[in-house]
Amino acid sequence: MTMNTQGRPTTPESVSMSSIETVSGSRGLLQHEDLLFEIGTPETTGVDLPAPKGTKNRLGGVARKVPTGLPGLSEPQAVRHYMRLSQKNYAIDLGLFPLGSCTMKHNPRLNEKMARLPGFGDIHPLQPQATVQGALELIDELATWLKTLTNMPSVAMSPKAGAHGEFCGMMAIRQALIARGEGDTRKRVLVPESAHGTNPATAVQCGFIVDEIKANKRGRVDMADLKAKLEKSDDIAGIMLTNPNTCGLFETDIKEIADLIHAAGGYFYCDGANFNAIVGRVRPGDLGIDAMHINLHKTFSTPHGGGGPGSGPTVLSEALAPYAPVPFVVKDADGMFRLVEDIEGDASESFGRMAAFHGQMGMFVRALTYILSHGADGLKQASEDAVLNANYVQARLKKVMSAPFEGYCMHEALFSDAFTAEGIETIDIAKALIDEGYHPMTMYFPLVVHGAMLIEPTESESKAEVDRFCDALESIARRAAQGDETLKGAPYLAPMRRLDETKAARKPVLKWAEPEVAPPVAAE
Amino acid sequence: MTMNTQGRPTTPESVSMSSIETVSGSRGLLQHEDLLFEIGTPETTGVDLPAPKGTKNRLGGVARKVPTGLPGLSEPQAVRHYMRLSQKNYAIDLGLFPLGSCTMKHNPRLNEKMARLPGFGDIHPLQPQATVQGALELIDELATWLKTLTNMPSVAMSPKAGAHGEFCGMMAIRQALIARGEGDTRKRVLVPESAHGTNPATAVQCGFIVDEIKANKRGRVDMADLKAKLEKSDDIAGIMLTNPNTCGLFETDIKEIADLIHAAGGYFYCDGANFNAIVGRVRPGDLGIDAMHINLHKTFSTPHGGGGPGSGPTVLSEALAPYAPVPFVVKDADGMFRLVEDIEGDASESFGRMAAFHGQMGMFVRALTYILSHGADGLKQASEDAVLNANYVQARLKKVMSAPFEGYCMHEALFSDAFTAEGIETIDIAKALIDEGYHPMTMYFPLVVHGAMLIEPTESESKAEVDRFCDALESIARRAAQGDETLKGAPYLAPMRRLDETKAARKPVLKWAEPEVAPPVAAE
Amino acid sequence: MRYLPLTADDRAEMLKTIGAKSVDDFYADVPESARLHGTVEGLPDHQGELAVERHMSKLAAKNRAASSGPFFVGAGAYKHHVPASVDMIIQRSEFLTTYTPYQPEIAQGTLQTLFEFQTQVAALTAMDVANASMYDGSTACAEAAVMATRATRRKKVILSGGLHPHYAAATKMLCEAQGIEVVQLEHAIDGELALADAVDDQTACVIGQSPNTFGTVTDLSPVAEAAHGKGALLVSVFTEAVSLGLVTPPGEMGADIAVGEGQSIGNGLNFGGPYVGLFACTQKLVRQMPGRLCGETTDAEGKRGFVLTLSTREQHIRRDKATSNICTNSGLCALAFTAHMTLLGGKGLEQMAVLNHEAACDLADALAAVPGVEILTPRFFNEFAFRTPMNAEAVLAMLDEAGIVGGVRASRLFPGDHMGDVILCAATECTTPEDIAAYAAALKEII
Amino acid sequence: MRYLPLTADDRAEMLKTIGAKSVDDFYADVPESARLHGTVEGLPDHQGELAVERHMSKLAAKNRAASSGPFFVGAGAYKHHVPASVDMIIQRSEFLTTYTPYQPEIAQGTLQTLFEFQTQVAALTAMDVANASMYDGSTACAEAAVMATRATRRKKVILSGGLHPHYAAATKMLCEAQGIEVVQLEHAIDGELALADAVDDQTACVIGQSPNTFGTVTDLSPVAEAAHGKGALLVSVFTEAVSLGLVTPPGEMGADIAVGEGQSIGNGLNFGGPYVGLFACTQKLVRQMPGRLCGETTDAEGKRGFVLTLSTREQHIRRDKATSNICTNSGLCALAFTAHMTLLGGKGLEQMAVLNHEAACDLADALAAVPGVEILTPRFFNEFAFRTPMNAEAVLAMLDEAGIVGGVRASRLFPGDHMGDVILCAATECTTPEDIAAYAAALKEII
Ligand SMILES: Cc1ncc(COP(=O)(O)O)c(C=O)c1O
Ligand SMILES: Cc1ncc(COP(=O)(O)O)c(C=O)c1O
Repeated sequence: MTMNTQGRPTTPESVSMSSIETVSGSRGLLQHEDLLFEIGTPETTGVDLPAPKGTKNRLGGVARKVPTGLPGLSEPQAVRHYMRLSQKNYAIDLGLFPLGSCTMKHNPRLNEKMARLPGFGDIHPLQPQATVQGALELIDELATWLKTLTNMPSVAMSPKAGAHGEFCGMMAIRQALIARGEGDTRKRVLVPESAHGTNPATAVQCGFIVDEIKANKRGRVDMADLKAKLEKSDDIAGIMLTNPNTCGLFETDIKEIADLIHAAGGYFYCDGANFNAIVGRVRPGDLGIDAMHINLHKTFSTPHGGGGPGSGPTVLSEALAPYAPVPFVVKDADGMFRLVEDIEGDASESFGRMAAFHGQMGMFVRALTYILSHGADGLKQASEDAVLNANYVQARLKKVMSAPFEGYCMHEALFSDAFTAEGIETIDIAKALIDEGYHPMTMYFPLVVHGAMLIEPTESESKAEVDRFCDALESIARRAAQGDETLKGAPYLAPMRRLDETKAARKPVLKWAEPEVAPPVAAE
Repeated sequence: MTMNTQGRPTTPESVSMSSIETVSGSRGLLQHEDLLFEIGTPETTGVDLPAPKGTKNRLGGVARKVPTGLPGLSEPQAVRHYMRLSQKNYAIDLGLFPLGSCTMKHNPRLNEKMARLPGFGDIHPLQPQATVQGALELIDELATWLKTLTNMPSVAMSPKAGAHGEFCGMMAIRQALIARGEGDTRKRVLVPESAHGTNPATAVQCGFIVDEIKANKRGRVDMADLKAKLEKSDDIAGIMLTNPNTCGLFETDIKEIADLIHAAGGYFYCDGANFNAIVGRVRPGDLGIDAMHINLHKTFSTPHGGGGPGSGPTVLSEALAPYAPVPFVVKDADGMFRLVEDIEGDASESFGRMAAFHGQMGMFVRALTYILSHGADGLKQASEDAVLNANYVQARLKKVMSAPFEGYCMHEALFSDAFTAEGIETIDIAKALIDEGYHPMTMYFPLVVHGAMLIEPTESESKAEVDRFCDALESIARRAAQGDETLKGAPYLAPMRRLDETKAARKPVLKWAEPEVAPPVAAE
Repeated sequence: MRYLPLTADDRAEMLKTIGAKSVDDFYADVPESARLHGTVEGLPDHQGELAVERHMSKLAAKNRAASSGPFFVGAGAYKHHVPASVDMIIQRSEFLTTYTPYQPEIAQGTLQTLFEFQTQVAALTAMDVANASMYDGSTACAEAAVMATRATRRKKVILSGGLHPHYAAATKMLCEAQGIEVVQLEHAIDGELALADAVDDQTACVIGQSPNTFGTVTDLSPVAEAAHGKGALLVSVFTEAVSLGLVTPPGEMGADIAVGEGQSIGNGLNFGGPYVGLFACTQKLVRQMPGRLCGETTDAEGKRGFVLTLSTREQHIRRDKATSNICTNSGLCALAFTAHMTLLGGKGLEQMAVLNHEAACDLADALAAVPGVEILTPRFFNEFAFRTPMNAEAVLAMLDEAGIVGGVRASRLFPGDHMGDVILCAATECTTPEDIAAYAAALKEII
Repeated sequence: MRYLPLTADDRAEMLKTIGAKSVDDFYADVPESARLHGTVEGLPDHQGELAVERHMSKLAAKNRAASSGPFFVGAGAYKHHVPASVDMIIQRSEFLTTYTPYQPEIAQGTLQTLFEFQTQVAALTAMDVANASMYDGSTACAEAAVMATRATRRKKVILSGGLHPHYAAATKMLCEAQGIEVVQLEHAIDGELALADAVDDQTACVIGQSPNTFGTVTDLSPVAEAAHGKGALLVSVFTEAVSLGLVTPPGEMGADIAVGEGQSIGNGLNFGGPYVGLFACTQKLVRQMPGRLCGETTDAEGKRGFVLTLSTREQHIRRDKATSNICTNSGLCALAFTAHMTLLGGKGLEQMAVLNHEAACDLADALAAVPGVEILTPRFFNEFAFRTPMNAEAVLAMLDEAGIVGGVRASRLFPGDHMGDVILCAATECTTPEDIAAYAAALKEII
């Protein structure tokens, strides 16, 4: 295509977007935005504060010497900075977010509104308890829902995310073993190789040793291997099993597993990250588990916020309940709610305190708002729709992609890269999805399947959306099967092309620093 | 570039964005979105309402026969629908919005927060006045600010936008003339040819006849022409003059104009749309005007909302004050605030009621929040920064574009298309700005300048933003001067290419209708 | 100053580039005598967010919010529940902080929603076409009247006795300014049909309302027939948009123009504004319409898109020949309307309307059971008028003390119409059985 | 059900495509005895927004909001003013409803803000590097302790007597689980420097806090020297991030790891969570850090961009060898922090800090003037401890009746430490002279 001096095409017809350079760096509605430190000045501020009186000083000389030197932005600049950056993110509110194991469902705005009521958002964790009775009642009400939905007698509300919930459950198991006088002898925890990374990591955090168990060719726990691992049982602390598991399958033998682990003198920790598949259909308490965390930021719609905050209340069996962490809420005879904060009285056997204060209240408000909106009937319907959508995806795509396991799935559909042509990998398919306007599925997890692609549509998607997604992925899969080389260049239409993660790790640049040489002045 | 069967380039390197077809219709983060009527179904709803009891009916048979047939969307679908559509809009929060005469300044979020306080957002206009004293006090407080900033004795708060404010002022003039017994004889209103369209339209709405006056070559009122038009003066009702005017210039002879019009027995209506240039520097009341509307949605930062709502309080001189419309707020001796709603007592000479209720309260809250935040010092600084930014733009761009008038400008810089090569028009420059990430300036207004480009940066822009904008426009201007044909194809990088407005008007399609032939089913 | 990005250095540098000594140079054209030195007197300087927030909150605290207790005021504005997602949608920067969509390539978000809004309004009113909104119902009514005079080339407008007095006042003023005669029929609770007798061959249009200010619902078909028989138009008005889900809509009654208030759907009470005027008419009258219209077209690549169209009717093109002087309208309120309507869907609106009607019926029964109360409205949707044995203002004041906002006294809207003992009240889906019981009990106490 | 888009027809059609009779087929693997028939007992069915909103509002109304009156509680969470624009930014869909930025090409918004956050935290703490956030200050403190044991290959941690008891408890629990010895020094208002004597060559780290739980500010440089002399690390803790604008930061005291609570900047009180843990350290220790790190890189076209990096430290790669089990952290709270910090700028934070300090000084003077009150904290930033002649719990209860939330009784945080007559209180930029006067007056009344 012929260009004029500024490298611009000379006839409108022949113009192609990628050949158009812009002076501003922006491209149509997509705004260019530099780092805060490249825009702001130390003089600028986006707040107006009254002038200090400049009178007293009781610091006793313990004063900062070097100012932070951090730039500020005026409010218009700051608002724009974040609006422009937000343009470069994908989000549930923009489209289907099929990240397997993450349950990216719709985040109702009513949740946000309720969390901002001054009676919830503007109360201090250490106010006199008489002034926060409504907050304690809310925690108690949510706890009741969680216990009823799981049919478990007790729940620890303070864990701050799923991994923290795992930590809570495993610490309760540790404490129970100590109480039995077997704290030092029972150190082995069985963890399927398909488990999420937090499971082994948590076990080790609690001082346990991880012993991996295999999956069978149906994607479930290999019972033979399990039994073998349990032959020597006096060192068994317990098992950490995800159900539905990370292949999106229900653990068929779960009750036998529970019996075996109990018979071996161990406890059963269930990773509840995938609870969304079975809420209202199955109560984990009926499966013989001893502890399970619930990700409120998955199953109960509190927003992921680009990486948190989460909340991981952990239900406990009769056997583990006495060791629950502090604090917890109790309702006294006089109808008043009370926080048990110390290791004494009701909590004398507690394994301790996991964090400051009383848990992720902001997430509790959102989760309860969602739960009350859905109700018992809605929660059941939501699980069924989630599973239906996943099976529909599986049914549509297994024709063009490789489904590693037989039969129906639960809330997510798993595929391997077996169908791709030489040289085309899972990541190429994922990045091509970006061009089609979708967030990729979970890649390379679980590890038990080669080039795993784990797709969780959730119940929030209409049939039309799921179909559109399947159409797009189907065509990409065909290209992958044909070995279409252009896939390796994807994405082409995203704000950025593929990023070099190796380079980032080789010589990590983890914060902005004044460039040695001043950057060139804006082109005139 | 060689293509494979699916029309996709066969090698990554050679891929150009515009050549990439997507199956989904989305392109990277930019989501494809059909019309609500193409997505929704009549069964679907995004609200849960309690079931009606189905008992009583007091409609007496006056019941709807044919259901609306309107589709609904579930909440996740609805949220996505509007999020995706929002992606296709430009906004102040994304970048500089140099729409001359529109004062697209930063809209502080504190305004929005305050407007949503239940004490403001959730009160009914006809509640007993004892239950809305705070609302009446707020209106009174805002009125005081407006009167003080303009040095005018009275203000009508009920006009709903600028044009409605013009209507208010001209009706007051009409009423004053009637009171003088000259209502039928004085019908002629002088309006500069540079005036905004609402001025002549308003004059006619009020039963006046428009008489155009010329601009001189300095872009101001041609005093000779004005005097000529005033020779016969017994039919003169008044003049409608914008100051600073629509060329972004201060009317040098404004006081003489006021004297002349008064001497002729007429009244002086000043269009205050451009008040942002002079707040805190000049009080219109000191210039001899009789009425002026103030666009709270321009000068005082209430959001434009994609075309409203606005609010146009109109200040009135002693001569016109008695004829102010109802309702208005008075403070009684006992300190209570009271609404005067009827044409009687304090309002016996009022020209009447302009609309239901008491004006745009939601905008009042936002405007007062902004005014209190800026204060007298901040408002003055804001005006000076607005004028400084405009003059900086003028200074930088007049080298490459044609400035029709000599000297400094006020809050906006005006250019003509004199500098463009044959065949390149103002609209081409405007659309090219879109590719650079900017909203175009006001085009072809005011009419007194050929191919007018009216640029109002406002005070909300940093020097860096203004420079980036000037760099972009400068390079476009150069291309326009060189006759770069590609400009005629712009925009290339926006969500859509140039739209065919002629086609739209030729055979107007103003609502969605079930297509005769069903649309083709999704590919594959 | 938090809203101003320019630094002292920027200002100095920019002045240098411009070649000016100080900003004063830019104000050289201002007559000496009118130049201010220093800041405007008598006004405080800038304040931080916390201080401003505290000041505004104090003012807000002096008002009684509708949701803070039993609340029964209607008469042109209604307390409905608006879903949280609607407020989130209208606070979206790209909708909130953009201008009228004059540049369609980067305004498809606004334009498509307007096209959807127009389609919804046309369907709800059962009319051919609707515009992109007016300021509010009352100004829409006034514009409808003058539009009718343009279309019929006649200069007389007749207003029913049930038309909202504020709508009547706004219409009278606009018409009189243009030398149009306005005939106001006697205020009557159930008098809309009187328009049929009043219409003559000088009449441009008759303006009737259903539900009217007293809550009375009326099938205006006979009025339409009579008007059309005389070559006049029927303008059909409503102040409660939710009624369109259940009550006979303008189009089904033969209306030529339908206008009304859209606040009830998607918009809060806001003490009377901003609201959103709905304006619809028959295909025949499209080119006489005031306000903006959004239409479908295609772009240079043939893709479907939307633009503002038929602007030759409007002030920015036609100036003194324009159909109206309206420019800025109620864009964001229209977005709130269409977003809420999209969540409701036709079925949802209908259900919501039924809930409103049932609540009003329950309220009427509860009040009718109070000795001395007489329900005056024969047929109603969600509001009605009733007579008390006492002065209405006194009754409302006493209800207020009982924490109940009981309605509007008719005498506030119809001064000097001997309605001193009449109260207009409304119920909606927000009205609980407890609210109704409390009202009836308190009223019993009082009278 | 408003959150579920699938229609009955959709469900039927999809089952057909799948070839299943009903959804029950999908649950065939569930042991018969564990299958639920019908819905879970004892739980209500779905409700509309209005009903839910009313229920939640009732609960909220039973709590006393901090801004509803004079409020002086600190001790780990602080009442500060957060600009309205911060809340609008974190409610932006693209930030609120997205996941951890594992796909950098469509997550640059999150990634760039994290990179800016890390840069700000490093500058505020005067440390080399910071991570992308932890759950909160207390868990960050616990992770710092175990990180120190990894870095030093030692198994003993010493906690100062001024460390927040909740932080100490969380740290103890994590350490003990991993067989790490924890030594808690005696609680003391001004005892941070005792760490210098306690450290020995078995010690992995000493953990000191400034300002500490009693509000005492301390220059920990001597502790750093002593620790380094013994090959141990100094972990420097803060619970009030605003203090970093005025008080000597960890980096200036020679800290190897700095951890603290970021709630004060950008985040509300929220009854204790969600908050945001700040975690910074020296360059040398980077690869021992827990949590996520965002780093700079380039894309295929050479454009600068950001990605999550050094994930070989993390559970999803290293599993049982990971430095921590943390996965989801406090992303959105970190965004609120960085947005507020961006509005403040270094200068703004400093000014805010000064206002906090002055308010606390005024409060101390006012309370000290009350007969019987003894201020116990020698040097402080915005909070301090004081002794009353009466039981603290009783005093606070009486203050509560006077509408004043006067602080925290030390005995709630330090049970059985004979601090029954000690109150911890804080003042911030939200504290007005009237609040302070009211507190002093009420206290005078009470004691
Ligand atoms: C199966 C599984 N377990 C545990 C977790 C950890 O939960 P969180 O990220 O809330 O700590 C996740 C989260 O991705 C998960 O998918
Ligand atoms: C100079 C001028 N006058 C009047 C108006 C009309 O104001 P509004 O759109 O608020 O009716 C405008 C708005 O663009 C304007 O620029």
